[in-house]
Amino acid sequence: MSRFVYLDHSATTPVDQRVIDAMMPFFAPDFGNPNSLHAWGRKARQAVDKARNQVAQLINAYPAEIIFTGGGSEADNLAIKGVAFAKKDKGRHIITSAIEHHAVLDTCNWLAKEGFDITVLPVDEYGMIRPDELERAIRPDTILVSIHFANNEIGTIEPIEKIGNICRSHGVLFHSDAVQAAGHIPIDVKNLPVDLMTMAAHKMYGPKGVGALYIKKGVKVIPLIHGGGQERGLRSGTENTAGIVGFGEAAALAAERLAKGEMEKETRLRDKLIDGVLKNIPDVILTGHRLERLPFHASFCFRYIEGESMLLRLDALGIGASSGSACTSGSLEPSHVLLAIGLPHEVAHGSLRLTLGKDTSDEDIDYVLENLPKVVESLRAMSPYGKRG
Amino acid sequence: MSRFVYLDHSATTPVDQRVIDAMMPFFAPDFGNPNSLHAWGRKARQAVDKARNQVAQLINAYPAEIIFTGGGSEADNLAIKGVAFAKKDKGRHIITSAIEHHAVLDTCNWLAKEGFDITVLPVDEYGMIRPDELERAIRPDTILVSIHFANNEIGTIEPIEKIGNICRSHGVLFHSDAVQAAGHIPIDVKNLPVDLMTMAAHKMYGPKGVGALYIKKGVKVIPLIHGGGQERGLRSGTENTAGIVGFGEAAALAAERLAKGEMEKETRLRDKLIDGVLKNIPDVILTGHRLERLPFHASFCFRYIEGESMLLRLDALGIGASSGSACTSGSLEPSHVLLAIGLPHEVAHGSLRLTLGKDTSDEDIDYVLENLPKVVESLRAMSPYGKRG
Amino acid sequence: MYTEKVMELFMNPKNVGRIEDADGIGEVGNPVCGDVMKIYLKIKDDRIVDVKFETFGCAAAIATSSMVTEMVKGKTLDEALKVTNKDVAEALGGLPPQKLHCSLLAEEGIKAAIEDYLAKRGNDNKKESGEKQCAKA
Ligand SMILES: Cc1ncc(COP(=O)(O)O)c(C=O)c1O
Ligand SMILES: Cc1ncc(COP(=O)(O)O)c(C=O)c1O
Ligand code: FES
Ligand code: FES
Repeated sequence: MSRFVYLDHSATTPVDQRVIDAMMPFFAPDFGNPNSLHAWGRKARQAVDKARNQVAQLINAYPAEIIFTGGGSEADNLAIKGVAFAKKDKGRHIITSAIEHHAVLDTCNWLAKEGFDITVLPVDEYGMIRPDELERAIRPDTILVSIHFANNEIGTIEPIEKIGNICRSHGVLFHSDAVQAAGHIPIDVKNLPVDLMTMAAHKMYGPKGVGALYIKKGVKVIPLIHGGGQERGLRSGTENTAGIVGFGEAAALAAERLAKGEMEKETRLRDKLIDGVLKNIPDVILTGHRLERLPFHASFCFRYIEGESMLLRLDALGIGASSGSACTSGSLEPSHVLLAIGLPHEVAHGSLRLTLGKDTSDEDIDYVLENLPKVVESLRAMSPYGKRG
Repeated sequence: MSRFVYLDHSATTPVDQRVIDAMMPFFAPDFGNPNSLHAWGRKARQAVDKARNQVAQLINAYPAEIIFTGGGSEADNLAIKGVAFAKKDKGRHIITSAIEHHAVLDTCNWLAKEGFDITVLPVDEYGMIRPDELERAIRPDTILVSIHFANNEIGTIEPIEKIGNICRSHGVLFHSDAVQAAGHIPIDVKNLPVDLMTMAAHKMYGPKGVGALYIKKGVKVIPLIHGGGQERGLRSGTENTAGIVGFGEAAALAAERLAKGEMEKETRLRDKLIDGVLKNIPDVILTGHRLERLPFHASFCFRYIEGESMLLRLDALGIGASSGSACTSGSLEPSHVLLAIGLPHEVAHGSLRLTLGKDTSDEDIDYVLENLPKVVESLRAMSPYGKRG
Repeated sequence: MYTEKVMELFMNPKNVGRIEDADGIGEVGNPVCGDVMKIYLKIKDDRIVDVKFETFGCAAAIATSSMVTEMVKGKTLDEALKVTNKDVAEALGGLPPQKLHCSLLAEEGIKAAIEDYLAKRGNDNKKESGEKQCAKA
């Protein structure tokens, strides 16, 4: 194979070398427990404080509003169950969307079993929430709306400000899963009507296993993990010092990149990829919104062929991609997101997601544009539905 | 200061250099998400599988019985809430002990608010559970007993086999928090009547932010973190690959050390420390059991003086220690463990814990035995209660 | 957690000990709560000419004891009574919030010792060596 091109940054990102360097000392020799009073502990505490500042700065929050967790899924669970249990005497109705990540949807499903009432809003063909539908769904017993900032499978960015304003005007808390968005597009929580927001380090060149929940000052949540009272009592457990330090560094680097025009750079390459695919391959559709989408995110459905076979063929060419086809998940259903935007099953099976990163080059995109058509063509040649020459 | 002597291994341990080396590649270049089908993902998946084997081997479990979590506290919460929610239609009574870690006690307290009924067993002056008392506390609606393997503050090892046999004979699930014990004393779950068991990597020279719950085949728990279905659906969220790899390596190294007589080595140094302190310093008591205690664990109460000032004086001498005094915690109460073993408040205030590690040397212990008496003496000289010559 | 000044006075406290023929002795706090401060005063013409302390407590308690004794030494009783826990905390460059009660102890200790002196003086010379009444050790 002539090249390695990783285009699965929505799944996870390589840890930046500067992040690794920042983390290293906190495995050893600065391995102290931040809760210890001795020199080892104090050094760790300082490092955690610094990281909290860095993550807070990325989204313009106060440091005390950042709760470190063991990942994005945990932060989603903490936000939703945390508000649900805190507010259950006020109401038990929660609104979310049909295309949320499973960390949100499955949490809501579990709450439904525990006596909560969940409304799952549909989305339009681009994966957009319609604010007026949200407004109609709000009831007197609605306690929380959870709508993601941007979708991981189709890249669509939701109208967060509008959604948040509706929630505010009805006195309902608003949680947004920003795992895909944070660090990649500018987010300023002081100027956004968001009460809780989820982030994950490993989607922005930080380590896996560490996430954060932004909890606006004054918002009450019940902890998911009880214990020693770390993280203001909201996430007990010895702090993952090295991971948190890595998250802090990753957040600082992300802020720096954003200030230096990373979005524009990624958008150009993304558009080159999208335009190239749409132009050179027949019977393909772009999934998600053409403009309101993550700058690094391209996703398609190729008719007549199946996603897993595509991505394994691409893998053999050194290209890392992903798919929401049923076959990749081992389940019988293709991704709930692709179905929710109205794709027929047979089309959804042919999904392919290519998500760029900060180090993706023009040559990488050229390589994909050169090889993807061949892969599609050769699989279609095998397909009973594929158009042949 | 002439020496750095870290004697707070119960709080956390330095990450072993071989563990760091094992983890490194999984930050980059082998940063893939184990759930991805491409080469990056497959490499990560293999690494996680290997680590699961290593951790399973440490306690003689089947790999499928190991669920990786974001730490020891999370694993405790998963075990207890997980069984509680899975069994709540069968019964709502849970039994635990008065000297459990807060990750267990606070979880039980929360469940009490949610309609569960918690019995907190007392312990004797050494921190030992009395099996007959446990047996008397079991009721028809008891669903779970949670008793730790060994206590973090006083080092006492509980009669796990007896406790487990009682649970078995009553058909009650038994969870044991083995955060302090795992990797330090031999544990063989195939020959122990334990259904769920908590471990944490950072207490055995692995990284912070990764733990594991052993769940015996057939035992059903409700997940704490819902989402993408990782870890057999019991702990969703992108796997902390590097952390898990580090845990695996740490477990393998711990097993190796145990096989090579680590316990005997640590026990000798611990006893030298305990005997030296008891011999050279008046008005001091050993807390916890003299024999049934963790091989690396020494803990005391010094009369007439307070723990925080002791440990800060020791810190100034390069010695890292901890205390369960009220003043170190910022709360008004000394540690619940010290009170539960019957110490009066004023004695509990003078607690000091010294926990040895695999690299602790005779010279380290000599250094402590040389300096601790001076520290105690000089603080007592300031104390209105201190005996003066 | 602690300022340099706190650590410095904790490591090398001034005015440690007792005054055998003290004119006033104040004992505040409770061993059950983990902090007890005992202040000994030597007073001449309503002025504190010597002061010593004994403290059972954390680093903050020891440092505030040392600081407050330094602050009141040489002061008249009226001046000494005006020293507040805030003054002590400020002189130390601040204290962690959960340790502010330790500085309260310092303020109260001085007040108790002065009150003891005033009470004894009121009762004339009846109880010359009455300091033993508080000592529990
Ligand atoms: C006995 C015991 N259980 C649970 C824990 C919690 O582990 P962690 O802090 O890694 O979440 C600890 C350590 O802090 C412990 O000593
Ligand atoms: C939108 C979204 N939410 C939540 C998550 C979960 O994050 P993690 O896997 O780090 O727990 C992900 C990524 O997997 C995601 O893309
Ligand atoms: S065709 Fe084989 S799993 Fe879908
Ligand atoms: S003496 Fe206990 S906090 Fe200061």
